[in-house]
Amino acid sequence: MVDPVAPSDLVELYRLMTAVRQLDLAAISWQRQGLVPAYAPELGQEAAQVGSALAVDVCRDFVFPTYRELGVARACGVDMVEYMSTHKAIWHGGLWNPAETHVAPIQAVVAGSVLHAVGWAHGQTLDAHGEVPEAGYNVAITYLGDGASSQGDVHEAMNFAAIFKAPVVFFVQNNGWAISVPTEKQVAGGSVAARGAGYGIPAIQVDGNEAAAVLEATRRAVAHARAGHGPAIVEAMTYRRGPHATSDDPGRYRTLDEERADGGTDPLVRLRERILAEAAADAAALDAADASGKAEAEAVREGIMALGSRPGAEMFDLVFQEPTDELLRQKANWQEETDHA
Amino acid sequence: MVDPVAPSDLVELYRLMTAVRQLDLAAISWQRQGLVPAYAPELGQEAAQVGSALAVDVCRDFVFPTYRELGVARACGVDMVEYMSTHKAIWHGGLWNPAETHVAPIQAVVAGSVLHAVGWAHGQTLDAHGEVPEAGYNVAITYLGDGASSQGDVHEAMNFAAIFKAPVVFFVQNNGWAISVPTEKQVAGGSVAARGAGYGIPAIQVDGNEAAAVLEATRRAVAHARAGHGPAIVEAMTYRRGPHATSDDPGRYRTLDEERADGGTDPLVRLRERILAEAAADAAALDAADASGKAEAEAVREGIMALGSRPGAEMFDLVFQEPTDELLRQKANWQEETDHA
Amino acid sequence: MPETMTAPEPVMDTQPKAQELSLQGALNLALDEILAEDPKALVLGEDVGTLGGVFRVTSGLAAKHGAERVFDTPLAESGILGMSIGLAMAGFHPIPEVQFDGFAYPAVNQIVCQLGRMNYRSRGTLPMPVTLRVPSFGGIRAPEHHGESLEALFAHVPGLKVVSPSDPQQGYSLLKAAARMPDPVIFMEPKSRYWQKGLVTSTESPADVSGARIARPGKHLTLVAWGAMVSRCIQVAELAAEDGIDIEVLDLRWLKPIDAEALATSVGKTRRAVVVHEAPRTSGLGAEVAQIIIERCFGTLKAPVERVTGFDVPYPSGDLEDEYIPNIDRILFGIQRVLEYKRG
Amino acid sequence: MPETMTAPEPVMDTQPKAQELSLQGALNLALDEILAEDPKALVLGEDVGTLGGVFRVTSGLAAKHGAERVFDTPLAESGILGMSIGLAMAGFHPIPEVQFDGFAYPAVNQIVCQLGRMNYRSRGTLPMPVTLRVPSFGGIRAPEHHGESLEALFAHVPGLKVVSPSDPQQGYSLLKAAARMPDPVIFMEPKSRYWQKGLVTSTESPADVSGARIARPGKHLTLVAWGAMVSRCIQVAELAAEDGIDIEVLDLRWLKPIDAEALATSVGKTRRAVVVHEAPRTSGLGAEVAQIIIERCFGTLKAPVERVTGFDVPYPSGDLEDEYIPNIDRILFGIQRVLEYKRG
Ligand SMILES: Cc1ncc(C[n+]2csc(CCOP(=O)(O)OP(=O)(O)O)c2C)c(N)n1
Ligand SMILES: Cc1ncc(C[n+]2csc(CCOP(=O)(O)OP(=O)(O)O)c2C)c(N)n1
Ligand SMILES: [Mg+2]
Ligand SMILES: [Mg+2]
Repeated sequence: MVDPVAPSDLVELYRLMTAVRQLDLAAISWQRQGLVPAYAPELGQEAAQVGSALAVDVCRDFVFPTYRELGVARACGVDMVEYMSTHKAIWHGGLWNPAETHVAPIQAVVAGSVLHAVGWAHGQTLDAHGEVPEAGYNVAITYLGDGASSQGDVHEAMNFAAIFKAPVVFFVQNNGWAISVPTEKQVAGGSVAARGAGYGIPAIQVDGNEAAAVLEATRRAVAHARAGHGPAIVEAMTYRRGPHATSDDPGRYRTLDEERADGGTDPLVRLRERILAEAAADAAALDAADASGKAEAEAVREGIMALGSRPGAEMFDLVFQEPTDELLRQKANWQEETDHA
Repeated sequence: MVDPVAPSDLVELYRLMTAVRQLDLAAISWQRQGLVPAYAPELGQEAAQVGSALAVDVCRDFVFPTYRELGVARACGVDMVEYMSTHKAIWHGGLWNPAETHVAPIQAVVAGSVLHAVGWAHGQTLDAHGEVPEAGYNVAITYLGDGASSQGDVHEAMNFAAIFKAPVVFFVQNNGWAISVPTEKQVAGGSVAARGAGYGIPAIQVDGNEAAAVLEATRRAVAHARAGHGPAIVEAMTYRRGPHATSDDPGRYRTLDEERADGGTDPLVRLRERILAEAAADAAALDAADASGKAEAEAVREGIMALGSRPGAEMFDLVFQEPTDELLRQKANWQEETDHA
Repeated sequence: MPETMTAPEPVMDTQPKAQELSLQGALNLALDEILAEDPKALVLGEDVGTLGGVFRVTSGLAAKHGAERVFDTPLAESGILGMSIGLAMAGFHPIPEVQFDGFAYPAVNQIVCQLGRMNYRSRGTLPMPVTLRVPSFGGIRAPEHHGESLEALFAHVPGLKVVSPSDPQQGYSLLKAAARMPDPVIFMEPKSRYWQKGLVTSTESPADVSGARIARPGKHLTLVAWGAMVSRCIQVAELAAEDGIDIEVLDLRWLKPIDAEALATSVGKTRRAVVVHEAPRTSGLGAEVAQIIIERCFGTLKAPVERVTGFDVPYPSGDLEDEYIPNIDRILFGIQRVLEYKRG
Repeated sequence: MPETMTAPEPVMDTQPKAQELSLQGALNLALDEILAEDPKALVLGEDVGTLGGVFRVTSGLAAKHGAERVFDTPLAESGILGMSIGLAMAGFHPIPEVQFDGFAYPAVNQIVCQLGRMNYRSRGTLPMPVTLRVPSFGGIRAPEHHGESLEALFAHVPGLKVVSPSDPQQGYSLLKAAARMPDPVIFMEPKSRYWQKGLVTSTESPADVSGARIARPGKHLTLVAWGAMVSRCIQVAELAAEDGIDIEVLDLRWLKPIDAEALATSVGKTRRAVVVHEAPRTSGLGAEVAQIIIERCFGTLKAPVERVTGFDVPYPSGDLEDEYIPNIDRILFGIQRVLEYKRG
């Protein structure tokens, strides 16, 4: 039922992962240069992010990212300038259109959108009136970290999903850390996937730094949900190679030696080696992908530079679909004082 | 390590269970007579409640009940008039002294005190400075229902307990229902105990209507925690033979036939038969216990009748250890208006 | 809702135009019509399906509209709200229930950080047409956490609208209006009034549901209230009338947005106001109401706006709730203080 | 705390009597002394141990006082609060941290229904000496949910006390005082002020920490503020002084209980008041402050109390936060409205 990972998939993974890598590295430098006030790097999680995102079909499925899913957003076709607008402090959630792209806004509450994915997924079965459609259900995929897995909402979401047999995939990036707290002080029992059994949810732990393995595992999970068998969990074991965010100093809680030992081989290097070993593409093609990633990052940089602040009036206009008199009053007052000052 | 259930234990279980049964039945009739405005019967859960409570030592351990633990409270030596004061709408939480009895106040939020038990238990290991004392740790036992198990707090509590290796026992009374919702629509996977594995917490499912089995299972769980091995889960499979509360009408969601089939043999009858079969006591002794239970219920009834309302001033006096000026002002105002009216 | 959709089939009566209903019955009728008229409407929560809710507000709805559209969830309020948000993202119009006021607290994170913000965060592309029903306020001698008044909390949260009906007609009309709104509405039902009957006319016009309403006209003083306190204030006004004091009772209805115009008009006329609520006094919604009045009527007001409220104490057990909830005497004392006020 | 216990060993300096510290440093010093003086004190939360907190307020404490007494929890705020309550029941004095204001919402159920009520429910036998530290308010261009002001919510909750320091000295003194209290205190730290320095004297007397304080004396108008808004109001007062307007700035400090006497005294003198806060206007604590003033000063007040606040919108992204948070211009406009007010 599940497409095997083809050589062309490997190249596509590489193309996206190298683009993501370049963007991610660029974003850190943009922060240092003062172009964006803060950024949460996904360095080292490219395989987990791109691999999982390629398993969903954003024409029909719906993706619920956290604050670290640059790679997911990029693979799902979100405009990277609109994405980075959040980090430029222009708009919480980002400037892209989630209804059109099927990628929910950036979620800064850990585990905040896990239940939304369950609700959205349950909506698909309601729309189908209990009959699995020929093409299967549309599937929700929700991202969460090892730290987020400690939140009560994750339990409620998994229980609800299993009770309602909702077509949702819980994609856990276990990157070893929640800011300064290592997984062993966070995830009792050591594995989020291991919790699936308690709910009767099939779960798989996968090497999150092996892009093809992630893609395949997520495809299986999506297929399971699509076929009407209910939720599935994928736990991608990866590593946060960078700081938690640009303001973080990992030296306070882990040494460089530990980082090197725990991080293992760069997922991008691993994929490149595999592609070359399997001759799925040649080095020149991969170098070209790298170069195109660099060019893309440069273009995004220009886009971000050009991006102005949103008008203050949007603060008032976007609260409701139908604004209240009180809000209109506050807006008028704000406008008047702004014009006066 | 764990004391086997002795014949004398069986008789003690019976003595308490029959007292609890009489009190519980009496409380329903008190509600019908208008003596108490509402009551949540524990009919059918005597074995689970008394069996588990007998496994703890309230001189040192600490018990965290819900709103349905009449049997636990009775077995732990809480004064039954002080207990029933809650149902007489005199004081939320009850009039007994939790600090002295080591039985926390009645908890009306489902799963509300599960985390408190973890905190209290962790406090025991802190007091012991990480060294398991010769007599073991003091243990917390927290009660929750199948419905309560759906709350996020239960997940957070189990995860915290396992991470901190806190000496706490999660005692789940799976009585088949959360008001009108049956366990199969509530507990994905079918068992709360099954979730233990995901946290690395040992868990046991036990026939909750077999008092001796509950006692033994809980003794094991308590011993595990006491010895410093961390938390344990006991799921007692029982049945809520009565309505959710006196205001509930189970006929709206289950038939009498279903009740009869699902309820099985009355736990009190089962225990009685076992005692007689094993000749742990004779019928006369058990009859005497029944009679003494009845007499006790009558005495409690008189106590409740005699119990007056608390003075309104307590509303203000018991908010803080150190009252605020504003509260004193409100109290004075209330007093003045009350005197005037 | 297009007017051309399937006509409602009321649960309670064959003659829908004007009937005697309890608040519970009126809400049930409204939900029944909403489900009939709006194929995207859903009812979810604890015990709302087979049982029909602990207050029977959803009684019969699952049987009539299907167990898919009116369904029980596991016992988890954050789950109920989070799921409703996702359902709204999928194009549904969920009407979740939390069983009692005090059990909205476990859902506060989803309500504040998600429900109230998704429209804003998504720049208007993911609207949240969610009506959260909350049986609210005290007065029924219930267990702990079953007598809370959360309006001050909800009204402070950006992105939420908050409304509370005071009688069956209000219940019917406001619930139907709330369920049609494209924005999240917290619908606070006065549980102590569920069984009080009143005439319900099932036609609606927007004027019927927007802003505050004058529950009793008067000229000497304005009593501002909502939910269960409205009928108590009417009682008080009738008592005061015996002493020749003519009190206007303003049923605020919408607690966010508050109808500042109605407050200004009423108090502009009476020049005196008392606001009554069950919630604790400090940082209660009474302060906001008083401020709105004072900002608009400072020049003509004869006395500061008096607040007669619950105390700054946890909602007490049944035996003490008549001491806690503003009773007739306390409201009369408040009125007296305003009437006798002398500028210092 | 008996005065005879182990003398504090400050982290930041060898000379503890008066030193230049940032608010962050002052809070760190206070925690260090609390842990040294009170063997039952504990610090817990996300990243408070090895990392020393994302704002470094707990920096060095685990190393000094032990990883048992200053410890990281899993990432779950309800868990942190629930555990703290249980620890208090076991005789400890927990000082939990939620990492940012917006992440207090997941803990609201435990804060409102448990922390604020355990003393009451247990009839005073299970006191809750818990000080919850919440880095609060906006102004640092942070991600969503990192700029919230929850004081109106907390102040409305029975059984809680709420305090917010405005500078390093206040931070030090109020935190030490809060940690000694036998009741739960929500301690709201103005995160935008963490790195501002000031002189901190580490002697304390009760008078230093109770009630409001006059941050700047004046006679024409009272500006009431708390947290980060206090220094902004002092700035405004200095600007206004250039125009001959002499403004008194009242640093409210305690947001529950509110120091009504101080408000009455100050406004009794100035006869005009503006209250400033970052939180949304509707149902914000400004309404309560205004009401307290009006209830006491109605006869002498020259104008209604003006509120200069955040808007009724979700806290915006960094680019718009200077529009959202009361800025100097908006505060000056508010002052002008009060000064120019004519009774209608
Ligand atoms: C409810 C909540 N509490 C606290 C935070 C602050 N915070 C932001 S990220 C983070 C760690 C998250 O760890 P994890 O879920 O493993 O994701 P990662 O950062 O590793 O991608 C914390 C504590 C938050 N965003 N939300
Ligand atoms: C947080 C919360 N939500 C809702 C309720 C209302 N309520 C009271 S009891 C109950 C069912 C509880 O079921 P379970 O945990 O199985 O315990 P049981 O009643 O069967 O003993 C519900 C929904 C509550 N008390 N607390
Ligand atoms: Mg992580
Ligand atoms: Mg149950």
